[in-house]
Amino acid sequence: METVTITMKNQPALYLEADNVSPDVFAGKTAAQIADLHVFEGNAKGKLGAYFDVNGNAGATAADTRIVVKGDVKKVKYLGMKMSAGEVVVEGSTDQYAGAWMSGGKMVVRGNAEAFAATAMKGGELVIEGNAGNYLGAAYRGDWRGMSGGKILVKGNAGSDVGMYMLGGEIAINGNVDVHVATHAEGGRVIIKGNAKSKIGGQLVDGEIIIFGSIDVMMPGFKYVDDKELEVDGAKAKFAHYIGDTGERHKKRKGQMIYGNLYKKI
Amino acid sequence: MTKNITLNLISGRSIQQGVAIEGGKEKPAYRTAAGIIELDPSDLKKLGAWKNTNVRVTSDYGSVVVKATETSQGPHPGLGFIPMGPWANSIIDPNTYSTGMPTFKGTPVKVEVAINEPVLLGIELVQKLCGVK
Amino acid sequence: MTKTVTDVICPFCGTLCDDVEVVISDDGKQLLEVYNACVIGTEKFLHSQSKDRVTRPRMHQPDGTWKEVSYDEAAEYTAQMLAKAKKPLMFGWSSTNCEAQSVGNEIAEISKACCDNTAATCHGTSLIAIQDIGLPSCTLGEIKNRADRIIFWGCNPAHAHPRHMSRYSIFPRGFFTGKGQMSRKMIVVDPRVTDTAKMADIHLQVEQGRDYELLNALRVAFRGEWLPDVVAGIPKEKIRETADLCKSGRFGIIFFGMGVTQSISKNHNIDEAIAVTKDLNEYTKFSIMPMRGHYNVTGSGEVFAWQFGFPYSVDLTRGFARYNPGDTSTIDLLTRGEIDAMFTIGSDPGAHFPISAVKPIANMPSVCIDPHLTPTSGVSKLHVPVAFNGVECGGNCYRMDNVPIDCRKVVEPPAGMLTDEQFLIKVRDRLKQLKGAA
Amino acid sequence: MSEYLIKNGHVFDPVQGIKGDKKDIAIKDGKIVDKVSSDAKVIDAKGRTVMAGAVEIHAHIAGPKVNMGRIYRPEDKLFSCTPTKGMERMGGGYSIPTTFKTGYEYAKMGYTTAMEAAMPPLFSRHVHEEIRDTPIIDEGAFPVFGNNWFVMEYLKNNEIENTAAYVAWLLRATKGYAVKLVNPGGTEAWAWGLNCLSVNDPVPYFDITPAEIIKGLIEANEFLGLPHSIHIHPNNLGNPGNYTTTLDTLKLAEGYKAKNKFGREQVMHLTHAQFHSYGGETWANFESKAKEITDYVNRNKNITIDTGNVTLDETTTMTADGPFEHHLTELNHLKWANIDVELETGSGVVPYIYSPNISVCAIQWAIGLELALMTKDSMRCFITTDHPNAGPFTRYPRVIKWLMSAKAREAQINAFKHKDKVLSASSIGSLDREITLYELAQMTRAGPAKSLGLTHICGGLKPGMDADVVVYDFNPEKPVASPDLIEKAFSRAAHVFKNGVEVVQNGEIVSNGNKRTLWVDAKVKENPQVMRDINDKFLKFYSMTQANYEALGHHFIPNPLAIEVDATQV
Repeated sequence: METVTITMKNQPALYLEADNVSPDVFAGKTAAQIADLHVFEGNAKGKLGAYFDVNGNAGATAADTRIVVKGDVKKVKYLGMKMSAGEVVVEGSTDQYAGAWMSGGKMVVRGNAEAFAATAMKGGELVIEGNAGNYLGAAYRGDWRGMSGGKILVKGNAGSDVGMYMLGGEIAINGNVDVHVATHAEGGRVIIKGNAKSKIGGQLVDGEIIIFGSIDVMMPGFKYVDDKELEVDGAKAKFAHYIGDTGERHKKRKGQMIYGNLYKKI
Repeated sequence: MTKNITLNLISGRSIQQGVAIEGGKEKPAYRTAAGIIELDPSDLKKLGAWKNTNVRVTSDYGSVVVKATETSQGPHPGLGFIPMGPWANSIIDPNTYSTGMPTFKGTPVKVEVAINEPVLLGIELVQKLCGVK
Repeated sequence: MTKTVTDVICPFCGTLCDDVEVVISDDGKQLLEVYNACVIGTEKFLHSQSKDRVTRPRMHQPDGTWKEVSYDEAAEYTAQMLAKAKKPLMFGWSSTNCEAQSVGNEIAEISKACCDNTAATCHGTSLIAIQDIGLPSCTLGEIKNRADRIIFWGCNPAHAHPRHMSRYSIFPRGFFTGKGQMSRKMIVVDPRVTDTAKMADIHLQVEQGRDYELLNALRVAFRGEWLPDVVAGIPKEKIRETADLCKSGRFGIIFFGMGVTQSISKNHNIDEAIAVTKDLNEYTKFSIMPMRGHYNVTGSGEVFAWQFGFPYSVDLTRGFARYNPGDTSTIDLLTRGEIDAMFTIGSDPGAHFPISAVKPIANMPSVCIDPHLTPTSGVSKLHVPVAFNGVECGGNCYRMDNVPIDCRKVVEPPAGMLTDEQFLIKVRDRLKQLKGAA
Repeated sequence: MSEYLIKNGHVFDPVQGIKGDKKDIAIKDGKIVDKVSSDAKVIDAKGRTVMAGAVEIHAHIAGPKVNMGRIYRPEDKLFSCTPTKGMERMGGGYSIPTTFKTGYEYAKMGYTTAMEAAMPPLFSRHVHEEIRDTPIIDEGAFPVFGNNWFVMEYLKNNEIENTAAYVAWLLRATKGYAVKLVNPGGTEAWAWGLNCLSVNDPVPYFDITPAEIIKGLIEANEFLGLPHSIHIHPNNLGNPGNYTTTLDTLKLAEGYKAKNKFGREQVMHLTHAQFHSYGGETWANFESKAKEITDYVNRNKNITIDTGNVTLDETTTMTADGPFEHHLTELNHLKWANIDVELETGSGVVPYIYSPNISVCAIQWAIGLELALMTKDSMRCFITTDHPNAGPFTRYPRVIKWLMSAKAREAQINAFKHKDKVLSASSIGSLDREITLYELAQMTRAGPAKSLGLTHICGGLKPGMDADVVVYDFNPEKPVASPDLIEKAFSRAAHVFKNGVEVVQNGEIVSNGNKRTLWVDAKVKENPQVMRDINDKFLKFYSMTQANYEALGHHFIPNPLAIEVDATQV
């Protein structure tokens, strides 16, 4: 696997849109060709090389291309957007749309990632070692087809609207989450090791939410059914099992109503 | 130390505020209509303030002096209402939760009596906070 | 001799009353009296006549004084500002007509700007919800003629839309509602006992910030499922009673306002309210409608939508249209420090944005196009006063139910003053020269 | 104005009966002429196909429900927005393109006239604002009458002359073009959450039936002698077994003869027939009844139809058929918008995905093509997708490919997941007819123009007609190597002239033209009673004053073309 290292040298005055920073675009390009790719600062079209030092050539395909992003990229958007394979490692924190619409490969953000990370993710893996912003792994506005596959791990906290319209895949958050988790979800699994605030699982059609910490206010549409023992990444624990959203529509299987499930650690 | 109470602050339209903005935001009438906080009588009592005394309202996001009035749309103990405008917007929670919409309603605030502090005019207040003459 | 102009449209709120009568002087220069309008609308018409009105563009000087400039100089500054900026924001549009909005969109397209309207701070979150689950709605005449269940959720028409209840929703006697108010049940949901709530058959004094839970509880009640004893401060019996009252109507409507769009959960509150409406259509006929505030904020959304494809929060900086509130929305653009020039028209962010979103405006090139003196004009580099839309010039605008009504010009603006559209055309033509656009 | 001479093209013009002969077409001052001077600009059309500009008879491209579609579907535009480009403004949207993109896309395919299929009268200002912002193509809009309180109250007592007077007033007030009916009576019923599923279901309160509304409006339409006939979307759209409702509707036209000065022969236009030609009782035994429908149409000369072809895309359904859209959202659970309009009509919007892997969608695809292939007289069957309901209009080239090539149809059938079900539930597999270029010109030019009463203006290349001319990169003398070349050729015209102005060159926009708004100005005898009734309804029931309702100033319609009819002598 070939590694391309890009290092921020000239900070943008505003924000930088670097949707070209993805293994799919870099694949088959030399450092010089990569430096020549365009980026946008507002409506000003510039070259990647004008903002970043570029070292190393990309592999022949996305799959054998690894991108390391160094320096302060807190004001850089769209890193790893639409990547389908290969690897992106952001050594610091980054702005919105990290790994948005990604379908494969692996992206690691060592710091924080702002809102809309992994929007409508289809596959692959996103790891955020710091905190994630709002709308992590959520659908794009108006779309009922949210995250459908892949895995997201956040080692810190996450903002509001995690996994909105989620259809599949898994989101694991080691810290706490803000309001609204898995709203409108119709599949997939969200694991929260820390605490949740409120509005959890609103309008949930199907899918699974597992919470180890506390919930400030439970949605009225969630009904306690029983206690269940679950095994979550290796560790067994006892959970209070709720079904919901009982106010929402649900599919039927063999005349049986299929609800979404919420598990809260006892 | 002065007595203070904590409230949940909401801002919004009032017909007096509506009339005043059309009458001119540079005018004192605008301050009279929107440079106020409507409190429940019980909260006025807790604060130990007469109606129509100036109070300082402080949140995590700022601090502003307005006139405390007794609400005509109560009871709403624990809830303070400042009509939409520069006074409310000096202290409301700007968090949009990435929806574009600030949290104009539902900001925890501290209210304390500030008899000797003036309530600024609307334009004056914004210019001062922005550091422009 | 005076003249009376009838069928005048009031350019204050989204109710867009079109039965106003205005008495003007013989020479058509002075507006003397206003009939049928509410107290706010009347003030709007009369204030246009105030003597101390600013009638020429002014540049803000460092010492706080203002230097009068010509409209051409103002257009030059504006065009230069937009041409130079990497990410200009063109905000407002709600107090101007669709014709001016169209010219503005051309300017935004040429200068690759972000453009947004006041939905940013009123019903933007409603639009997000509508994009998520739709909007079963109707025109206001349908309410007048058919509705027997009226819900005001987080809105206070008695103060914000003073003639709404008398023209459309509560009092009028319509085709199937001959008894007027007697043929209707009124439900108000508000954390305060508002002047609207005082008139209601049922007032749910919801715990502020828990509308989402209460709406969800109604849906649970429709399906007869288990409910906690108390939700959002409302006992479950009261919730079930309200649910049954909604179901038992022939034609119901939910009007909602800032109480839900600006409280926590925002778009989700509306989303759930629309779901409530959709559910009720399995039992009876129900509609839902946002109480749009500015008189033509709706029109701005319509024009944005047919020209760019999105109703607000449009980002044209890449040369094509993009949309995603949270990224392309005005408050976030300002507080995140994304933009480098501010163009404001037909609105007052200075008064109505959180102060942290106003401060950046004071520190960048900025133009404020507004007939009034406002906090925005007070912190902008250039203030361009213009004729009052709907009073001194006509033009199309859209009511809260998206019904288009062509506003009327009732009096002449002060001599030499331009309308929004006229000034924007100057800016556009100059900008085309600067950008060498076709 | 400049002169053009389009030389040596293979001309297809049903109006003059020209079937591909090598012919020159001369253009002068916006019109087709016999000859031009020597300094005319010459366009070499050798080995290419030349036709009149195409005429769209039914599409939802402007107005409140279309814009609701744009507003509530940002995902329809994601990654598809296009930048400013020379003449072209920014564009965006796949199933509901922006107004600019709409005009450009039609023009690039060689369409020069289009009809907005459903204008809610109360929203006419909105419709006209969007039409104004749709470049190049001439447009008209059909106000909806089928659920209008005035119409139902007059027709309850069979007052044809009053109905006609009201129709004339509304056409003038809204600058409308024709009399449109959508689910007659059913949308009024929907205001109470009900529907009319047959032509004999009574309309709640108004005690009238859809059948009476339809017959009455046919009579009013012919009383006025309007250019177009009534244009109907029947009751019971989109339901298995609905073909009987469709036949009942068509039969209502029996015995009526067209009365007009425009050469129009039909008294009823059945729109998006595909949605109305369904057999079976449930979605499980859903099947095609295209044969039953076309058999009837072939026998009855006073009917024209358009197809409503399903294009197998993700799209956005939108119709004044409010109850249908509610029914649809109950089926697919996708976001539902509804707009009931006081005293007049309603509408709904719901996204829909026509998946080739779902047998019903595939059978719908087959039905649309069957209708076109089974109708004998191509002058009475027109190609539409009921844009955007069965698919976006930008798919016309693909529909044309399917119609012109049995091979292309076979390839699609083989690609279906439930191929056998499609073949057993329809007769698409046994149809070997391939539409000729001449028939295509009938179905997309001469036919719709005649049905709309526009034969004197567009749809043909006869000297004196507007110079709407298209040159396609398609050689009728060469065998088609691959069906996809048909789709390619009709996607982007080599040259398009609108009123004598070259607007498209090699598939690119070179001029924004000089678009016109078509409307019908019908003069009738003074009718004080109808004026009183109108006045009364505005005072009591409308939410808007009559003066503001009637205000539709020049700024909405900068370039009108009024088609005049005089019914004062009837």
